Amino acid sequence: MARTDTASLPPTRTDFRDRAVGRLLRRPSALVGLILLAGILAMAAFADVAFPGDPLDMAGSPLLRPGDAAEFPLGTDMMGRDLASGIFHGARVSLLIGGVAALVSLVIGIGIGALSGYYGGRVDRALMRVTELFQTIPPFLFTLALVAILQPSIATITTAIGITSWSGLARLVRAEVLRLRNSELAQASIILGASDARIIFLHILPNALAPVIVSASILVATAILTESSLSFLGLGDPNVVSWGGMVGAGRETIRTDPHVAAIPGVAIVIAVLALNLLGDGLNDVLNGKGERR
Amino acid sequence: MMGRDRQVAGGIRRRMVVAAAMMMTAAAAVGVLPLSAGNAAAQEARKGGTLSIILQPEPVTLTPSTNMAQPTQVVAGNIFDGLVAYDFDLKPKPALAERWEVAPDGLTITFHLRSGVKWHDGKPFSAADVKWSLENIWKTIHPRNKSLFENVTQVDTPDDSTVILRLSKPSLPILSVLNGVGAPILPKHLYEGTDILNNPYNNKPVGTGPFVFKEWKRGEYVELARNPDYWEAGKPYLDRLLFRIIPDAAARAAAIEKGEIQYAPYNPVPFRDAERLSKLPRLKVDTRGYEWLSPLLYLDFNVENQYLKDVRVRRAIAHAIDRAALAKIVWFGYAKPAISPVPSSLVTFHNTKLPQYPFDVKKAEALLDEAGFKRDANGVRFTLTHDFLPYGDDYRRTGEFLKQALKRVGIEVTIRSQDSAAFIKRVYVDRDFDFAISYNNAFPDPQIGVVRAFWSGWLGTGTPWTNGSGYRNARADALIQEAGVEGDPAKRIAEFNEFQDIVLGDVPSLPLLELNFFSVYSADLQGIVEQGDQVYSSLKNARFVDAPKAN
Amino acid sequence: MLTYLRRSAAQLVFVLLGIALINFFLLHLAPGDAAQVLAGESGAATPEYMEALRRQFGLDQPLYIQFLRYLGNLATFDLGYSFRQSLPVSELILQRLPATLLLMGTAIGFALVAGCSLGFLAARRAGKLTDTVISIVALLFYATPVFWVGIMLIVVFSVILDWLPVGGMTSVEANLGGLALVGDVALHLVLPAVTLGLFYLAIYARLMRAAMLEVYGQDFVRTARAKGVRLRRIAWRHVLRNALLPIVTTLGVQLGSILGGAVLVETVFSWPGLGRLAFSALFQRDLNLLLGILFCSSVVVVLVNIAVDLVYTLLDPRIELG
Amino acid sequence: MSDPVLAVDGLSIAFQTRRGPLPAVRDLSFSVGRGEMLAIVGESGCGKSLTALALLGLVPPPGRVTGGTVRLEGRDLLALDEAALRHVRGARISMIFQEPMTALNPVLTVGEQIMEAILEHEPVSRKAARERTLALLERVRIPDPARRFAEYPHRMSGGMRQRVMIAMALAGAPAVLVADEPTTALDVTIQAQILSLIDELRREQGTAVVFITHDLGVVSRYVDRVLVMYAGRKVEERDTRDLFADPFHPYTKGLIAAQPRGLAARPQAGPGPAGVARERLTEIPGTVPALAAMPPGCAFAPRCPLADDRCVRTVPPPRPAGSGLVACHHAGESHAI
Repeated sequence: MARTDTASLPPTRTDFRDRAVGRLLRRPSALVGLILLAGILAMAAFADVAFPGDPLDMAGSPLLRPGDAAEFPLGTDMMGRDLASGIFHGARVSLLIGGVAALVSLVIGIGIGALSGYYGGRVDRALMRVTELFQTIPPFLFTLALVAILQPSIATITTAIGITSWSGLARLVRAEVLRLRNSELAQASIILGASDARIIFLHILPNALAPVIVSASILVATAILTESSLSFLGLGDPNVVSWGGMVGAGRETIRTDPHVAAIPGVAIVIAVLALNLLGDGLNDVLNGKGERR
Repeated sequence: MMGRDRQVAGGIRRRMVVAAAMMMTAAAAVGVLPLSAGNAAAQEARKGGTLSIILQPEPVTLTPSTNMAQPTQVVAGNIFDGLVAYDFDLKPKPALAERWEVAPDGLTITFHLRSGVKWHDGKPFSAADVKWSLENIWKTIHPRNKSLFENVTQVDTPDDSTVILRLSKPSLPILSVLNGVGAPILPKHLYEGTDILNNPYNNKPVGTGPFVFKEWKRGEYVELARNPDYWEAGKPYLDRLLFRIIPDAAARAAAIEKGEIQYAPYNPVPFRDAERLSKLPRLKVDTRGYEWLSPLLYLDFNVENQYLKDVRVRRAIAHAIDRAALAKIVWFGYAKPAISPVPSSLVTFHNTKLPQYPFDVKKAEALLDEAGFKRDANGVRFTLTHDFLPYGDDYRRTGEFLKQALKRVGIEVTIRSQDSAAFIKRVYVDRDFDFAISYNNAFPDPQIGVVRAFWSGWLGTGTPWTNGSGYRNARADALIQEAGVEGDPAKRIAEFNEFQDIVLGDVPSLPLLELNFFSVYSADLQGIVEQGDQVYSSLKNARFVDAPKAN
Repeated sequence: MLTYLRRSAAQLVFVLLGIALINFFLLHLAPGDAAQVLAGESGAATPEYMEALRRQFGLDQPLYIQFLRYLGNLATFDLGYSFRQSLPVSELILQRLPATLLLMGTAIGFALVAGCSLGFLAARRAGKLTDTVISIVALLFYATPVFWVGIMLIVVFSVILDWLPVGGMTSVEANLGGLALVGDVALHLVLPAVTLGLFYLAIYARLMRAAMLEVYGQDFVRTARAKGVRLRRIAWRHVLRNALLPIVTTLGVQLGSILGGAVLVETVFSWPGLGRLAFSALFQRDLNLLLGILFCSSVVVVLVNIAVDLVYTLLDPRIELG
Repeated sequence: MSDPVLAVDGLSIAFQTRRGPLPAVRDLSFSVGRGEMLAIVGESGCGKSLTALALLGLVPPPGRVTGGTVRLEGRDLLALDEAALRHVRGARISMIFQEPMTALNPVLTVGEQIMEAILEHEPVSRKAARERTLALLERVRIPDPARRFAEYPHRMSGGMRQRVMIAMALAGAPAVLVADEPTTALDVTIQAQILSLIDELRREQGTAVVFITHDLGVVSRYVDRVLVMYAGRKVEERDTRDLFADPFHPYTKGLIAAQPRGLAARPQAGPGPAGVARERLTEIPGTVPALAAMPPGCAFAPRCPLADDRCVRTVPPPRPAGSGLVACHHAGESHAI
C-alpha cells in the first residue's frame, strides 16, 4: 500500500530497532504483567519448598483470620487448611488448568482455522459451520454440561474448557491464514511444489503467530476464570487445591469469614490481570503499534 | 442500621394489616366476626399477614403422592392434612382422624374421621377418599409405604366417617407414617380413573389443609392463601404463605437477614451463617421440628471391594474416623456421633449395648496390619476412591475429612465428585464404587427408613437409598422380615436389637452422624415449630406477634 | 437481502440440527437418568415406581428411536414435555424467557452504553490520568469472577446499605400492579444486570478505546482536521461511528456467552431465568427441557446476529447483505 | 513577486525520542505568492510531507515543530492555539492527500463530508451549504452532482474521490492549497486530469498551491517553482524552467536524470499506479541517511560523486544561484561536470 512518507518515516525505522522483548519491557503495563506472572510462576515452582506437605491437610484450627496465628499467615479455611499453602500449591493447579485448557483450545482452534483458511471452499464452509455452532451454544453452559457429564476432575475440567473456547481463535487464525496464503512467500512455495503441511507449518503459521500468542494469554486467563465459576457451582475437583476451588469452598463463609474466599479470589484477579496486561503489551508490540503516546 | 430495618419491616406489616382487614371484611360474609384493624393490633398475636418462606430447591411437584423430596413435602404439608400428626415424642395426635383403634392382634385398624371437612374445591371429604388413596397410592406408587401397606388386604368404609383397614399380618409401623405427606390423602373425585402420575392437579393441588394453593410461578415462588373454611376454627392465622425459591446460599442468608424471608426450614444457610444469624436478636435458629425424620449420615462400604470385603478393614476405617471432630468441624455441631444405624431419637428401638468403634488410630493400624495390608515405602497401604453424596458442600467436606483421616492410617483416598444422577447410578445401580457417604431419614420406626440399607432383597433392583454396600446376611434378612410382620411391640424391639448387633458387627455400613437440621425464623413469629413433623406439616399455628407501634 | 435471509435460515437449521445431535447424544452419555434422579430425590423408591417413571419419560425406548422422535417433534415446533416438571417444555421456556431477555438486554444495554462511554472517554484522554484509571478499572472488572462481584454487590447494596432487594424479580408479598410493579421489577433488576454487565462493560470499554485509537490514526481523521473540523465533532461524527463497528461485531459473537454468564448471575440473584432453568435441567437429566433451552438460546443468538448484521449495514455503508 | 500569501521561515521539525530530538526538517524557508504553484520535491523520507503537515499545524506526534514561523497572510500559524488554528484550516489553508480512499470517511456520504467543511467555518444554513457543495462538485467536474452528493466514497473511483477531496479543500475558498502527492495513487491518465484541474482552479481563483511530490516529471508542466529537499534540508530552489534547464545541485541532477523522459511531463508511461516503484532513485547510488545517523556535513555527501573533505565536514549554506538558491559547496563548479 502506498503511503505518504511521513507514515513510513516515523521513528520505528530509525529509533526503535530493539527486539520485541525490549519494547515489551519498556511498557509499564506489560512489565507489571510480566512481574506479576513471574511471581505466580515462582509461587508455583517453590510451593513444595515454601509449604512442604499436603495443602489439603487440616493443619490448624478452622477459620483463623490472617494474622491470628504466626504459622498461618493468611489464616485457615473451614476445615483448618492453611490458606497460604493453598495459594502456593493452587498456583500450580490454576496455571496448569489455564495452560492446558488454552493449549487444547490452541490446537483445535489453529487446526480448524488453518485448514479452513488454507483449503477454503467446501472445507472452509463446513468447518466454519461447526465453528458457528460452537459459538451459538452458550460456551459456559456447554462447559458445564461437559463437566457434569464427564464428572468433575482436573482433567475433565481442563478438557471441557479447552473444547468450548476455541471458536474465536479458529476465526482469527482463519483470517490470518487467508491473508498469508496469498502472500508471495506462500505462493512461491506452492509453485515450488511444497507439500500443504509444509507450507502451512513453515510459511503460514509462523507468520500468524502474533495474534495467536496474544489470544493464548487471554485464553489462559479466561480458563482460570471459568474454572473458578465451575467451582462456585460445585463442579471442582476436590482432590487438588486450585484457586477456583478455594473460592468455591470459601463461598459458604463469605459473610462471616470473607478472607477464605477473598484471598484466592484476589489471586485469581491478579493472575487474570497479569495475563491480560501481558496480552495487551504483546498485542501492541507484535502488531507493531510502536509507542502510542 | 437496625432502626432502618425495623422501619422497613413496619412498612410491610402496615400493608399486611390493611390486607388482613380486607380479608376479614370478606370473611364477614361467611360468618366470621370481623375485627377492626385497631383491635387486631392491640392483640398480642394477631391474625393476617404474609409469611415468606424459603423453598429450596424448587419442587418437582406439589403433591406428595409420588415425590418424597423435601421441597414438595414442605409445601404440601400446608395443603394436605394427614389422618394424624406427630408430637415431639413422635406420638400420633388427631388430625383428619379424630380417633383410631388398633385391634389387639394388630390385624384391624379403625379410623374415625372428622366430619364436615371439605376439600378446597368445596366437595366434602369422606372415608371414600381415604380408601381410594390407600389402594391407589399408599399401596402402589408411594415410594416408601408400599411395604408397610402391602399386608392390608381390604379397606372397609361402613360410613362416610369410618375407615377400617384389614391386614393379613400385623404392620405396626403404619401408625408412624400417617401424616399428610407420609400417607397423603388425595381427592378421589379429581383423581379417580386418571393417570395419577400426570394428573394436572399434581401441580395445583386440592387438599383439605389450612392453606389453599393459589399460584406456582416457576423459578420464583409458590403462593398459598388462607383456607377460610378450615375445619379447625380460627385457624390458620396467616393470610398468605409465599414460598420463595432462592438458589444461592449467600442470597438466602442475605434475604433472611434483611427480613425479606421470615421462615426458612431445612438448613437454608451454611452452618457458619446459622451461627451468625442465631446471634441476631431478630432471628431464631431452631433444630426442633425434624424429630419425625431422624436423618442419619452413614458410610457405605462396597463389601465386594478387594480390601473392603475384609471386615477388619471396615472396622479399621471405623476406628480411624473421629466422629466427634467430624460433627464439630464439618457439621459445626449440628450433628452428633452416631453409634447405631437406628438413631437415638427412635428411643424405643435405639440400642446402646452394641459393638462400638471409638476413635483409635493405633487400633485401626493394628487391624489393617492384621488384615495383611502393610504400609509400603510411601506409607500407603492401599488406595480407595470415595464418592460423596452430591447434596452440597457439607457432604463434600465430609469426604475431604475422611480423606485426611484415612491418610493418617495409610489409606490413600481419591475423592470423586459427580452429580446426583451419576452418584445414584454409580452406587445403587452399577455398584461401581469403593465407599460412599449417604444419608437416610430413619423415621419413627426402623422398618421405614433403617432396614432398607441392609436387606439383601433390595440387591439387584438398582433402587436408590437401599442396600448400597451389597451386604447379605441371612440372619439379618430374617430379622427384618420378622419384625415387619410382628404384632408384639416387645418382640419387635428384641428383633431390632439383634439386628443392630449383627449389622454393627459386620459394619457393611458405618453410621457416622445423627444430623440436626435447623430452621431459621423471625423472632416476631409464634407457633412456627409446634410438633415433631413440623417441617412436613402445616403452619396453621404460625402468627406474627405484634410489637405495638406508633404507626 | 433475500439470499441473505435464505442463508441465515440455512445456518439456523444447521445450527439447530447440530445442537440437537451433539446434546442429545452427549447428554445420553451422562450417567444416570431422570428416573433415577427423581427417585433419588424422593428419598425412597421402588423398582415398580422407577419402571413407571421410565415408561412415562419414554426412556424405555432405544436411543435412536428417542432421537428420531425428538427430531420429529422439533419439525412440528414441538419442544416436547418435561416429565420432571409436568409441563410442556415450550411453556416452561416461555415462562422464563422474558426474565432472561430482560436481564440480558438490560445487562448488554448497560455494558454497551457505559462501556462505550468509558472507552470513548479513555480514548479521547489517551495517556492521561482518566485513561489510566478507566483502563485499570476495566481490567479489574474483567478479571474479577462474576459470582464474586454479585455476592459483594448484594452484601453492600442490599444488606449493608439496604437500597436494593437481595434477589428475585418482584416483591411478591407486596401485591403490586401496574406502574408500581414496573418500578419494583426495575429495582430488582439493578444488581443482577450490573453484575452481568460489568464484565462486558470491561470488554466494551477496552475494545472501544482500542477501536477509537485505531480510527484516530486513520487518514480521514487527518482530513477532517485539515478541513478545520472541531475535535469534539471529529470524535463524535467521524471516529465514534467507525469505532462502533468492531463493537457491534463483538456483540453478536458474545451473545451466547452472555447467556452462559446468566447461569451464574441468575443463581446468585434468584433471577427466574433460562440460565438457571438450564442448569437445574442438566443436573436433573431433564433432557427435553435442556435441549429445548439450548435450542431457544441458539435461535435467539442467530436472530440477534441477523439483527446485528442489519445494524451493521446501517452503520457501515460498505457492507451489503447478500 | 508581490507579498507572499504563505511565507515559511526557518522551519524545523524534530521527532521527540527517548534519546532526545531527532531533527527531520531543518531550517526550511520558502514562500508562495497568490496564484503561484510551488513544488516540493524529494525522495521518500526527506521531510516534505512533514513540512506539508506543518503548514496546517498537523505534525503528528512524536513529531514536533521546533523552530521557525509559518506566516499565512501575515499571521504566524505556529503561534496560534488549536482553536484558532482550526478556524484557519479548511478556510484559509487546506490540504489534499495522497490516498483518496482512506482520506475520506467511509461511513459518511461525500456530500456530507464536503458540507462539513463549509458548515464548520461559516454560519450558513444546511440548505445553502448543500447548494454550495453541489456547485463545488460541479466545479471539480463530477458528473451528476445531485446523485453523487448522497454517494458513499467506496462507490467511487480513485480519480472521482480525489476530485471530491479537491472540492472539499476548495470549499472554504482558501488562500493556500497544500497538495500532498495527490496523484501518486492514481492511474496516469487520471493523474493528468487531476493535475490540470488543480492548475485550472489556481488560475481561476488565485489560490497558491504547495505541491508535494517525489516525481519531478509529474509537475514540471504545471508548477512555477521547484524546491528540492534532501534529508530535511532545502538543497535547491529554482524557477521550473531554469531548474530543468540547468540544475545546480548534484542531487537535483540525479532526480532529473531519473525521469524516464527527461524534462517534459511524462506522457503515458504505462498502466498501473506510478510512483511507488520509482520512489527510490536508482540513478543515484545509496539511500537517504537515517535521521539518527545524519552525517555532520552535507547530508548528500555519502552519495555524491563530487564530495570532498569540506562536504563531509560542513553543511553547505544556501546561496543565491540563478533564479533561486542552492546549497552545495560545489555549486559553482557543477557546470564543469
